[in-house]
Amino acid sequence: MNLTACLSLSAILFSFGIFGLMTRRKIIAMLLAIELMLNAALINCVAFAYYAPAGADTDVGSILPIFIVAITSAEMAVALAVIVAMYRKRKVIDIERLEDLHD
Amino acid sequence: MIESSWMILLLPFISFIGGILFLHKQPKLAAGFSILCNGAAMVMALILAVGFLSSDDTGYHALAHTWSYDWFAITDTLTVSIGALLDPISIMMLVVITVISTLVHTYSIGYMENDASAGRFFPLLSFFVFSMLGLVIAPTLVQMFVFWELVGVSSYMLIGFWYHKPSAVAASKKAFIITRFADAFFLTGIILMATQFGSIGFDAINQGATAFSSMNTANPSFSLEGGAVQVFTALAAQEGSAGFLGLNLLSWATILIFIGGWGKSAMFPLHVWLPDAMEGPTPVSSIIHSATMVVAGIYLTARLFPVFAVAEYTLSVVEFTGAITALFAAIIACTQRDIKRILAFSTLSQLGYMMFSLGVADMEHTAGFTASMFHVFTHAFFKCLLFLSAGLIIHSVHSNDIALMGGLRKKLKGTYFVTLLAVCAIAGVPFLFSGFWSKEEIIMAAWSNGHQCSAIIGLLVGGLTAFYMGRYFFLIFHGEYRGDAHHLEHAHENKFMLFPMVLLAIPTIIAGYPMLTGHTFFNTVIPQATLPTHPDHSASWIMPVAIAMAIGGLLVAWLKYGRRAVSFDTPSTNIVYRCISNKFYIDECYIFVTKKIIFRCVAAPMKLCDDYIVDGIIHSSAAIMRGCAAVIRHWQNGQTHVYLGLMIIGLALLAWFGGAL
Amino acid sequence: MPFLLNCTWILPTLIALSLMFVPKQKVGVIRGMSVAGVLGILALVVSLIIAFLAGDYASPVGSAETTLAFSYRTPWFEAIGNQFYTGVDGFSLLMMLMASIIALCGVLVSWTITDRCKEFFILLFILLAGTFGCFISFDLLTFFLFNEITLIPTYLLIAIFGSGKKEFAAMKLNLMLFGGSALIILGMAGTYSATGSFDMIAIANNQSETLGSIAMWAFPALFMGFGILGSVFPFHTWSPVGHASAPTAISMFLAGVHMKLGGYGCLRAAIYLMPEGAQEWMPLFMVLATISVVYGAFIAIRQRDLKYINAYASISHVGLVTFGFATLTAVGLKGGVLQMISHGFVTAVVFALIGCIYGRTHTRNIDEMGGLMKKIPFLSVCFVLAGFAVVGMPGTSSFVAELTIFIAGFSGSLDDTLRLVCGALCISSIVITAVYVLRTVNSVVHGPLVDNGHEFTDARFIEKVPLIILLTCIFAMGLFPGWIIELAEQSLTPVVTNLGR
Amino acid sequence: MEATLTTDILFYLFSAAILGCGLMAVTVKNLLHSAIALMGCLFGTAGLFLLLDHEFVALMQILVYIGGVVIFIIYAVLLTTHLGTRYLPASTLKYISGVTLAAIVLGLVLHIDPQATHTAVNPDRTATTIDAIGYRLLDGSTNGFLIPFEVISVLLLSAMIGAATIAKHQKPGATNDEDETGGSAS
Repeated sequence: MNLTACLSLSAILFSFGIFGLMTRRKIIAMLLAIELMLNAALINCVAFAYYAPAGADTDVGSILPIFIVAITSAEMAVALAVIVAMYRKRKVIDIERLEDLHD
Repeated sequence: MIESSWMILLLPFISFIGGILFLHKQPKLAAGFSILCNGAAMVMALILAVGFLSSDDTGYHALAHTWSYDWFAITDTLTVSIGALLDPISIMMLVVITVISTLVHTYSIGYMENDASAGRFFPLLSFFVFSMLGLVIAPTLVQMFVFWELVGVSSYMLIGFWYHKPSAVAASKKAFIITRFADAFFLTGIILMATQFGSIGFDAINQGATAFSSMNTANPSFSLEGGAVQVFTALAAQEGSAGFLGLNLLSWATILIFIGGWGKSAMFPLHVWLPDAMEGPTPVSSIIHSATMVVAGIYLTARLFPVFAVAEYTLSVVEFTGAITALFAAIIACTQRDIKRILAFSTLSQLGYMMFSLGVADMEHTAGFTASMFHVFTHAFFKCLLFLSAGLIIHSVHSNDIALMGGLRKKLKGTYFVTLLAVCAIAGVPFLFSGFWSKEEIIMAAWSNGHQCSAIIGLLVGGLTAFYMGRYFFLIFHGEYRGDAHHLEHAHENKFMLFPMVLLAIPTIIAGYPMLTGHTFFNTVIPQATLPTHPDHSASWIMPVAIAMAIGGLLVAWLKYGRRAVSFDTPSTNIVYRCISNKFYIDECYIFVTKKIIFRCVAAPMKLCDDYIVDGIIHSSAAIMRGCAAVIRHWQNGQTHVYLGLMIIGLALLAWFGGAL
Repeated sequence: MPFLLNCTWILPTLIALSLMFVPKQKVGVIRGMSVAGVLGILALVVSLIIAFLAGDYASPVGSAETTLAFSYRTPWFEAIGNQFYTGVDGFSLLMMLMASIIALCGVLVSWTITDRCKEFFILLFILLAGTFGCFISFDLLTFFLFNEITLIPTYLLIAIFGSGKKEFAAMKLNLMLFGGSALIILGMAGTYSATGSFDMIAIANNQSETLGSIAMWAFPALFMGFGILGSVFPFHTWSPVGHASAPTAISMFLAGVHMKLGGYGCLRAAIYLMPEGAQEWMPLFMVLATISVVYGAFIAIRQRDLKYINAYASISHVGLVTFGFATLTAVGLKGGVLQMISHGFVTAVVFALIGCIYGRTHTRNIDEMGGLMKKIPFLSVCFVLAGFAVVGMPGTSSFVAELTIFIAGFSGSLDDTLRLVCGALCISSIVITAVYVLRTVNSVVHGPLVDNGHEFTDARFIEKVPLIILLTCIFAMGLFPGWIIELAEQSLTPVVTNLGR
Repeated sequence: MEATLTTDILFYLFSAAILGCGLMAVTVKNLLHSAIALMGCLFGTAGLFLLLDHEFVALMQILVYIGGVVIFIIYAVLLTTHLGTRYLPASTLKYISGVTLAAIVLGLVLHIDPQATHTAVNPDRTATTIDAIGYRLLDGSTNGFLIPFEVISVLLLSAMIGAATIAKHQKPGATNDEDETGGSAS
């Protein structure tokens, strides 16, 4: 176990997230992939804090995840509300059919 | 009188402006006013001529440059000015032009009496006269070019006078464009002369050239002044230089200038406008063919004779052009049926005489020059007379076709008589008529200066001239009438028309006699030159041969056309005859070149190039923009995945270029 | 006096502003104000010329510095050291005189406009303000700014009041001219980077090597930028479609004055400021100019639409201006200036006549016309006279200008083969010009009368006035060009001196 | 935690779990299954955090992430009836581009990683205490996080209100969801 291994782990997880993001058509599934990517970021934060050189502010390794999780929660709340509302309204969950952005 | 010579120029102009602005609705007043102005100008010109002939000092500097107005400055040393250069040849032309214009104006009263737009005719005719007068008194090349162009404009308006007739309009356009084509060369020549030889003044150019030529022979050192020094220096610098395409600069400049005269004087192959110009009213034809326009080219060549003579080749070009035209036009004239076209080709042929006569002269043997000017003088009167009589005939029988005439001598007695005189003059019937003397002089000059070929062509053309003029005359006046009898009943001789013709008959006869008394044309154009040498009469066989040709030609014509009635029912199918009567298909060649080559193969591709290539590139640059935009727009299709992918690519690129690696 | 000079652009602006407050139904008031306005401008320009001639403002011979009359400067955009710098020399005054006369005629020609009359005149006056501003600016940035101001009303005037493919034409015209502006900015940036100034006279006096080397690319940018405005081949294609779609008065002003801003800029901003660049690049522009001359004339032969014919004729004749400049001789520059003025009048009168004739025949296709001389003799005679002016007959202004330019093509040593060939081709264009002019004149005013020709009526008084004014100008300049040539020559002395440095 | 063979083994176990569950989360057809796989993945991560001496983060991961966010995702899946059942297959192009982009990013990141200069664990390091976190969060001085903390709080509040407003349009019952979201976030 070392920093490189941790970072490689997070990189692979992140690329899984990207893969999921690109291949999923349901919005919730895409959100799920985003969660994976955020998770990868968290791993990075913690790993850097753990392998920090002497004199570095390692508290940040704990505080930054707090913010990340908080922001994620906020984002999830809004996103899921939007998804539910949209589903109720349009009965569509396929992202490929939600093309209204281009107009 | 000399000081007020500008009045001669001004009077026809007043006639033009006054007529066109105030009198165009009153033809009678306009006619009277024009005749008044032109008559006054004629009187002044005659006084000037008499004063000149009677003065002791008939040399070059006596009359030159009586007045001048600086028009505009081009460089510090080159100023375009308008002025008058009065010397024997310009005075001679002034007399010829004003006399003929006055008579033609008078004639036009009769000719245009039933024409609604006669009020426009007289002012325009006066403008034509004004332009030609300005041309002949020009002291500089640029002034000559200016009036040269005005002659073109006025001929355009007069040839196309009946503007509702498409053929007239086409003829006027043709005349203008062909002469304009030649003028482009003329202008280039003038510019070369102005910029490379430093002068546009005739005196300066001719003095410089004369001095240069005598430096080359035995007689050096003249006192030159002003622009002549520059010309002389430039000529000396040119000496021996190979120039461009083997011709030195002077030859280029002079040949280019000569091309201007080539077009205006309708030398082969730029002659095609002249027969078509017959679409204009007959008085216009008569004035174009006798005193104005076509002699402008001859006059230009004569004006610049010394410098042409100095240049290599130029005079050879002049001679060659003239001889070809003389022969060519005479051959065509034998086959034509249109009364005015026969006369037009005869003019071409006579112009050819004048031109090659200039070409056979040189600075030592000046007889050709004298003869040419002499022929200009005599030809003006009898050619004018021929046209006026042709106009009267057309007016009487309402046809241009000599096939529909015949036997008119009974009805038009006066016309018959004066036409006979004119035909004798142009055919060169000996001793009594002016044309004989001048033509004789030309052939003699050519032979004695060693241009035997031209002299023989001259003799041959003399015979042809006699033949086709005889044919013309006998077909019109002898035999039986072949046209619509209805017209013949009303045929009569209008007194306004007959009167000038009778007057013109006088110079037709006597104009040849100055030759016998000696004249001073030449020594005035070439300053301080040797006195004119009369042709040596060693070749005394020429005169009998010329007489024999003339008489023979008339005799053949009489035998073929005069003695018995002629049938025109079956046009000859002989291929040579057809070729000749179609004027060697030169017009067709022109149409081919202009329509097929220039319009279709030059202008049309250029338009296509403009529409599709130049404009196409501009448009396609816009289209490329639009295409790029469409592609980029296509990515913005609302598909979240596409946005995401692009975003990731963008982030990756940012990381790549952002210094991370 | 400096204030009066600046009034030449302030006055049109004020008129445009005050026209905004006139109710649009009061067409008479609008027309009256417009005519009064252009007359006022004309009076202003004439008084300036009189004051100029009275004063001693000629640049001394051999001086490289233009002596400006009525100059005025005030700091502006101080951050980049820019000034609002105006003044005039003889050349600008001549252009202003021509512009104001054509503007007067343009307003008179627009007399019949009733639809959105108010907007038309407001835009026209903004166009005038921009044009006059250009002619009096001696600061590159100010010059450029005024030049841009002219483009906006041009677009609107064509797109709103034009005919045919008017939106397309307006867009094409403006896009290409904006392209030119981009090049001009590039050139300006070059000179600014070399000299740190926009002051034209200061730049012209700057002989530093930096400017000399920057001129190698800044000169073609500036020259071509203005050349697009002057419709130099191959960037001429905006002009036929633009002129053809514009309303009569705007065609007159565009071809007569606006296109001349191109030539003006080429001379004033390109050749004068960077003579080293000019020496280097002029062979190219001479070739382009010659192509314009011959090419425009040949294409005019093939056109059928009167406005297209005249537009291509304009390309051909404005090409002669560029050719004159490209010879880089005193005679050539003078000839170019004369041709600019002359062509302004000639093309304006032709466009005015086309407008009048179109108002009667309702077609501009020459095949559908004929015999107009019989029914509308006044217009037809004017048409013939204008035709002769296009051909360059002696007595018209074109002759004076063209002769001077042609002489420039052959003056001096004849070693430069390129110049000789180009000069000869330019001279040959007079024949082609004769062909298309006569073809047009013959098929419009001569020949048999067209079927619907019997109800045509000849010109009314208000139509005659501008035609007579313009024809008078053409013939006056052709017969008495002396003072014009003198003014042009004086003001070109510094340019010529600069070229020889 | 000391780097021993045990920790290495644990690390690779956790890694295998994380990656395996992560891959499942993005590939399985049933959305409910992927949510559960995500949960597993997050559990694995929490374990990794414990291994890396970040107990507080691990705890937060389990409480907030798994207990709140993922549960809520499952709720949303169940609420919208079609979500869980019907599978929407992506096109081949999408798979190709997904793999490509993932590979690009992976390659890029792995290319950067080896350049991390400092890979040894600092021997003097001490695990961060919750007290320290609390003090740092409420510290208004230069090193404190008071301002971000406040901003995040406001953001959460506004997100809650916003989510409630968006979802409320249709049915009054939707407010319940928002309450839960808000609860889990705090």
